[in-house]
Amino acid sequence: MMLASTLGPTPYLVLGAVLFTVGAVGLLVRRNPLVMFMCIELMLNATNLTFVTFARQLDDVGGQVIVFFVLVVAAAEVVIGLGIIVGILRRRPGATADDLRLMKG
Amino acid sequence: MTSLLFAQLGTPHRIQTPSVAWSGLLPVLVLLGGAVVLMVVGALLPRRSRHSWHLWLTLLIAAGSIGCAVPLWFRVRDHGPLSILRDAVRVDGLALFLGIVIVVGVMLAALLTDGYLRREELEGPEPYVLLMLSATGGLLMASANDLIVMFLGLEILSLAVYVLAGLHVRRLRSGEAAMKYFVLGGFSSAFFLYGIALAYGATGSTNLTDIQRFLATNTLTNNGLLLASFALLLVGFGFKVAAAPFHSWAPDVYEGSPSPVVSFMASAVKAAAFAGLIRVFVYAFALDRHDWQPIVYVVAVLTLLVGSVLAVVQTNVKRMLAYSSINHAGFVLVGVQAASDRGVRSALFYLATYTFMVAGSFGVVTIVGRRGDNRHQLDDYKGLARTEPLLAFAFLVFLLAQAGVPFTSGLWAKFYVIGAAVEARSFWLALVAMLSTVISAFLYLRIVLAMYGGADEADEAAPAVPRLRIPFAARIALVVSVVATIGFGLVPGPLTHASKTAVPKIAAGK
Amino acid sequence: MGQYLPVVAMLVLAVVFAILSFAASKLLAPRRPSAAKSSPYECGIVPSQEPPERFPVRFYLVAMIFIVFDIEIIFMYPYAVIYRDLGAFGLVEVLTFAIAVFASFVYLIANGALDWGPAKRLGRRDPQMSATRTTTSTVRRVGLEGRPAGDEEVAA
Amino acid sequence: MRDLIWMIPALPLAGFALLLAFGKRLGEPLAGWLGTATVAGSFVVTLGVFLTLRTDGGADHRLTQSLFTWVPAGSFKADLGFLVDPLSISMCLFVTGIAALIHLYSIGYMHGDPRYHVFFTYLNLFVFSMLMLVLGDNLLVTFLGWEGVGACSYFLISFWFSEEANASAGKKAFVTNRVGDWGFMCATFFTFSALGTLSYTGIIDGASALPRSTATVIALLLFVGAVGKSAQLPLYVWLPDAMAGPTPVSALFHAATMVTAGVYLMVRINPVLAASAHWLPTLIATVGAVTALFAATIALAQNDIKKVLAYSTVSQLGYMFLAVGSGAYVGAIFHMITHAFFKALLFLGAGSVIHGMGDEQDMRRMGALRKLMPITAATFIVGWLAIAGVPPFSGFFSKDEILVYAWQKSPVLWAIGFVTAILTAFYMARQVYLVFFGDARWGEPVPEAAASPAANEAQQSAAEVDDTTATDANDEAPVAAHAASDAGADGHGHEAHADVHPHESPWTMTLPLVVLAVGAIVAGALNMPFFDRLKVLEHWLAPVVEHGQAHLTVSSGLKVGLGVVTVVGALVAFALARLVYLRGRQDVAEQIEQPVFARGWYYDSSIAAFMGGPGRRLFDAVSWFDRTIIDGAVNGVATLVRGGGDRVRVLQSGYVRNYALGVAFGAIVLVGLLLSRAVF
Repeated sequence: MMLASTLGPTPYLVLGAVLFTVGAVGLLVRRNPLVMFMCIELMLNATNLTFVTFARQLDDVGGQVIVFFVLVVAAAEVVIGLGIIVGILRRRPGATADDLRLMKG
Repeated sequence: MTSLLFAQLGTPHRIQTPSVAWSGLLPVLVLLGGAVVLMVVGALLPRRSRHSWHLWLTLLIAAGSIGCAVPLWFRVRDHGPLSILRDAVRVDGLALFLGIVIVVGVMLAALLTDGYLRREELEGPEPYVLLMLSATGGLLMASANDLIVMFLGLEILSLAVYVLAGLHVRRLRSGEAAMKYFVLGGFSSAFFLYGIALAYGATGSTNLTDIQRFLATNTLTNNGLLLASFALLLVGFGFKVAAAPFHSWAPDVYEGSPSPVVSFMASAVKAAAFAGLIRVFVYAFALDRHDWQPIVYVVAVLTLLVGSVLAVVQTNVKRMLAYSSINHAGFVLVGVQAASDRGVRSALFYLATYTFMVAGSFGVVTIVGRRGDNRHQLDDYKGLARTEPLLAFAFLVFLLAQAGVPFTSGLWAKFYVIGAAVEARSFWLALVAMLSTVISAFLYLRIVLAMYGGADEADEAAPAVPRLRIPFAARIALVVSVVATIGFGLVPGPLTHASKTAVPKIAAGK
Repeated sequence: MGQYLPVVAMLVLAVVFAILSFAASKLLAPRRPSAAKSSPYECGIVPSQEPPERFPVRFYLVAMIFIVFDIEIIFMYPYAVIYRDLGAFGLVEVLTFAIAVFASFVYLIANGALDWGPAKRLGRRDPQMSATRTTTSTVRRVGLEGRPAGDEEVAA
Repeated sequence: MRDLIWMIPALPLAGFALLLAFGKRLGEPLAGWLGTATVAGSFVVTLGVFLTLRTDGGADHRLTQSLFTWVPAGSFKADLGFLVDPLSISMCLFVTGIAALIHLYSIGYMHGDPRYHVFFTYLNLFVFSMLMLVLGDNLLVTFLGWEGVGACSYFLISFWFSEEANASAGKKAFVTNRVGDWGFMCATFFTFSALGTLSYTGIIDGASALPRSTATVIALLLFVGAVGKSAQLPLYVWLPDAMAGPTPVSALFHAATMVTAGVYLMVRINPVLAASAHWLPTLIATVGAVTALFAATIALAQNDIKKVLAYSTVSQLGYMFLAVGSGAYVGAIFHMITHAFFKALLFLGAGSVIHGMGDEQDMRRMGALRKLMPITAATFIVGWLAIAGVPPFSGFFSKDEILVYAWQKSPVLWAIGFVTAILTAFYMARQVYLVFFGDARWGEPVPEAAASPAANEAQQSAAEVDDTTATDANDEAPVAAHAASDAGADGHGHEAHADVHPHESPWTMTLPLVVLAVGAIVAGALNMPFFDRLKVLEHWLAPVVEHGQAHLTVSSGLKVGLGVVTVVGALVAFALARLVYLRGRQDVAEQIEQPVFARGWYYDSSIAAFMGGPGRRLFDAVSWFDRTIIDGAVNGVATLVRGGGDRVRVLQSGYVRNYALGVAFGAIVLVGLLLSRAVF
C-alpha cells in the first residue's frame, strides 16, 4: 500500500506489460505444451495485475472483482488444456507442440 | 485489496441487491439449465441408446430457448431494450436476433451430430451438453453490455468448443485441432483481456454504456491507452471470427474437428463473435469510429483476399470451406466497417443466412466424410451427383449460395453488405469484396464440377465404396438448410425486415 | 509490515513441507534396482526401441478435477465474508452456484472419474458393446471403411 | 391484356416447375411437348400484350406491372415488376417466338437422349430467366434474369458433362461471365448510390441530371457486363467453346437471345450513355468493330461447322455494338432481330446437318448434301444470303443501316465493318460450298496434317486453370458427341465414316427451319430505308431511344453508294469462295498444309494467295493471340491467384508456434497502426 502510493501506478503497469510480453514470447518459443499453457496463465495474470493497478488508480472496486472472474476462467482454461494434452499424450507419448502438424497448408 | 474486503466485516449493513428481470435472461437460462439437466441425466442413464433422446431433448431445449426469445423480441420491439443485472446485460433486438441465429446453429449442428456419433461410435450426451453450453456463452456475448460479461461469454463459448474440437478421441487430427485451437484461443483471449484492462484504465469502466458516455463527454488528451485497447480487443474478436491475420488456426481446426462441430464453429461461434464485435466497436466506440474504421478496413481486405486466394489452392474440401468461411467473415467485416445502421443490418442478414449455408455445407461434408471422418479430398466427391443426386443437389445449392448466385440467400447477403460499403463510401473495399467473390466462385465451381463430372472414376471406385448412409436427423438439417437458403433467396423480405428491426440506434458521429 | 507476517509464515511452511516430503520419500522408499527389473517385458524379445513411458493419466485427471473444485472456493469465500449483508438474495445466488457445481460433481461420479484403481475403464461402456455392432459390421469396418487414408492415425 | 403481363414469364416458369416435378414421368416426347406448349403460350400472350400496347399504350407506349415489393431494405426498395415498352415487347416477341420454334426443333433433335426431360427443364428455365431479364422494370430484376440465363447456359454447355471438354467449356463460360457480372453488380451499386433507385423509369428520367463522370462510370461498368455476356473482345473466349452444348442451345442461347442481352442492356440505358463522356460511345463502337473483324478472320479458318457459326456470331454481335457506339440504337435492335432469325436458322440448319450426318461436325467430310437434305439446304442458303447481306434478305437492311451510321461516326469504323462484311460473305460461302455443294466426302479420312491449325488452336483455348479438368489438347474437336451414350465411343474420331447415310430430318426439325427462313427473308421489312413510312421499327422504338439515337445527316446518294459497295463486296466474296472451294477443291486438302508460297499460285486469285500464305500466318497469329494473350489473361489471373496462394500457403506451416507468431504479429501491427494515429 505504502509503495503503491509513493511510486504511482506506472511501475505496476510496466511490470504487467513486461509479464504479459514474457508470457507471449514464452508461448512463441517453447514447445512443451504444458509450458505453453503456463505462458498463457502468465499472460492472464499479468492482465490481472494491470486490472488491480487500474482499480487502485481509479479507486473502483470493479477492477478487483474482475480478477476473481479471470482467475476462475484461467483455472477452467488450465483444466481444459490439460484434458486436451492428456488426450493427445495417450496417443502419442512425449509429443511436443511441434510434433502436431498433420494438418498444414 | 484484502483490507477492502475485510473492511466490510466489522460493519454489517444490508447491501442493496439488484432486482433481476429474469424473464429477459430466459433464453440463456433455459439453455443453461437444459444443458445441466442433460448432463446429469445423460450421465445417469446408459450412454448408448436406440433412441436418439439426447438429440431430441437438445432440440426441445433449443426450441424452448427460441420460444422464450420470440416474446421478448416483440416486447423489446415495442417497449425498447431491457437492461438487466445493473446494465451488465442488455437484451435488445441485436441480442435476440443473433441469439436466435446461434440457437438455430445449435439445432442444425445437433441434428448432424446424432448420426455422426453413431457412425463413429462416440455416443454420449457430452457433445450436446457442450453445444448448448457454448451457445450459452454465445448468447451471453450477444447480450453483453459489459466487457467482463463479454469476456466470460467468450470464454464459455470457446472452452466448450475447444473440447468439441477434440471430440473424436480416436482421431489424432481431432486432438491436434483441439490443441491448436486451444493454445491459439487462449493466446488471443489473453490479448482480448489485456485490451479490456486497457479500456478499463482509459475510461474507468468496463460497462459499455458508461464507456460510451465517458467518451462522449470527455476528450482524452492522450488516447494511446484507448487506441491500444481497440487493437487488442480487435485481436480477440478477429481471432474468433477468423479474420486475417488471425485466421491461421481456422483451416487446421476446421479440417481436424468433427464435421458437425465445424458447422457450429462456422455458424454460431462466428455469429456470437460478430455480435460482440458489433456491440463493442460499432456501438460503444461509435464516436471513435474514425480511429478503428481504417483498421477494420485493412483487416477486412486481408481477410477477403486470404480467404479466397488460399481456398483456391486447396484439395481438401473441408479446408476449402474453411478458407471460404474466412472469406465470408471478411464480407461481414465489410458490413461492420461501414459502422452504419445499414452496415450492421447487412452483417446480421449475412450471419443469419450464412448459418444455414455453412451448416448445410458441413452437413454434406459430415456425410461424405464416411466412417473415420477422413474422406474429404476433392476426389471423394467425384461422381457424387450420380450416386447421391439429392445430396449433391443440396451441396450445389449451398455452394452456389456461398458464391452469391441469384435465387439463393447468398446473393442478398452479399448485395446488402456491398450496398452498405458503397453507402459508407468504401468503394475499394466493395471492389475487393466483389473481386474475392469472383475468385472464390472458382473454388465452389471446382467442387461442383467434381460432383457433377468425373463419372468414370466413380464407376471404378463404386464397388469399393458402399453407399453413403444419410441419417434421418441429418436429412432434416439438410432439408431445412436448403429450404432456408432458397427461401430467403426468393423472398428475403421478412428476414430483411427482422434485421432492420433488430438494429439499435448508433450514437451520432463526432 | 505486521500484516505480512502470516504470508511469510505460509511461505516458510510451504518450503519446509516440500523439502520434508522429498526427503521422506528418499529415505523411506525401498530402492533395489537391477537391469532385468528396469527393462520392459516384451515376450522375451530384446526391445529395439525405447518403450513409451508409463503415463499415469489418473493423476492428471484427479488433479484437473481438483483444480476446478478448488477454484470454486474463490466465489464462496467473498460470500462467506458478507453473507449476512446479502441476505436471501445472496443465499439464492450461492445455492444456484452450488447446484451447478454439484451437477458437475454428479456427472463425474456417474462417469467413474473418481473411482480409484486400475480395474475399471473410464466411463461405463457396456462390455458387449452396442446392439448394432455385430461380427459383420466389425469385419467390414476393419476391412474397408474405418481404415484411415494412409495416415499414421490408428483407431484404438 | 395489360394485366396479363406476368403470364409471359410465368408460363415458362410453370413449365419448368412441372418438368422438374414430373419430367421423368412424362418422358420422351411428352416432356418436350409440354415445354414447347408453355413457351408457345407465352408467345401468344406476348402477342396479345403487344397488340394492346399498339392500340392503347399511351403516348410513350409504356406499361408497367408491379407484382410486389421484392427487396425492402431501408431507403432501398426493389419491386418485382415488369416494364413493357416497345423495346422490351419487341425483344419478348422474338425471344418467345424463336424459343418456341427451337423447343419444337429440340423434340426431334434430342430424340433418344437419356436426359431428355432435363434438357427441356433447363430450356424452360432459360426462357423464364430471359424474359425476366427483358421485362424487368429495374436493374435488379434484370440482374436476376442475367444470372439466371448465365446459369442455364453453364448447365447446358456442360449438358453432356461426361466429356471432360464440355465440363471445362461450361466452367470457362462461368468464370469469364463472372467478370462481366462483376461489372453489372458494381454498376448497380453505383446507380443506386447516384440515383437512389434502380428502376429503369427512374434511371431514364434521372440520367440527364447525372454528373458526367458518374454517368460514364455506370455506363462503362454496364458495358463491361455487356461485353462479358455478349462475348466481345476481350471476353469473347467462352462463346466458341460454348458450342460444346447441344445445337439447339447454341441456336437459342449463343446466337439468338442470351448473347444479345448485352446489346439490349446498352440500348435500355441509352440515356445514361448519352449523358456520359464522349469517348465512351467511341470506345464501344471501336470494341464492336474490332471484335467483328477479329472474329470474322478466325471464322475463315474453321473446319467445324458450328465453330464457323460461333465466330460469326461474335462478329455479328460486334456489329451490334458498333451500332450502339455509333448511336444507331434502332439499328442495333434491328440487326439483333434479323440476326436472331438468320443465325438461329443457320445453327438449326447446322444441327440438322449434324443430325443427318450421324454426329459429324467436320465440314471437310461433308459436301453434296443439297440433294439429300433439300429442305435443310434451301433454308440454310437463305440464312447464308441473309447474313452475307444480299438484298432483299433481311441481313442486308440491318447491316446496311449500321454501316451508314458507322460512316457518319467515322469512315474508319465503316471500313472495318465493310471488310468484315466481305469476310463474312466469304466464310459463309465457304461453309455453304463445303457442306452442300461439291463432292460427297463422307467416307474420306481427313489428313491429319491438313487440319487447320487455326481451328485446332482456337479449340484448345479452354481455360486450363485447373489441372483436375485438363482438356485433351490433342483432341481435334472438343465439341460434344451427340448423345451421352456415345461418350465412351470415339464420337468424333478420325476413322472413316464409311457407313454414313445422310438423311433429311423429321418435320419437327424442318418446320422451324422453314418458319425461320421466312423470317430471315422478310424481317428486313421491319425497317426499310429511304421512305420514312417504311421505317416501322424506328418509329416504334422512338420513345425508348429518343435520348440516345443519333440523327442521320448522310445524303441519300451516299447511302445508296455505301449499300451498293457492300453488296458488290459480298458478291465478289462469293465468287472468290466459289473459285477456291468449288473449283480448286480436289487439291485443297493437300494445298492447305503446304508451306506458304510453294503452291500458292494454284489459287489464281489474290484471296487464294492470301489464304495460303501470309494470311494463314496471320490467322495463325490471330489464333495464337486468342490462345496466348486472351486465354493467357484469364489463365494469368488464375495462375496469379494460385501462385500467390502457394506462396502464402507456406505460412500455414502447421506449427502452432508459427500461428501464434502470426497472431502476435497481427496484434503488434494493429497496435502500431492505431498508436501511430495517436501520435500523428
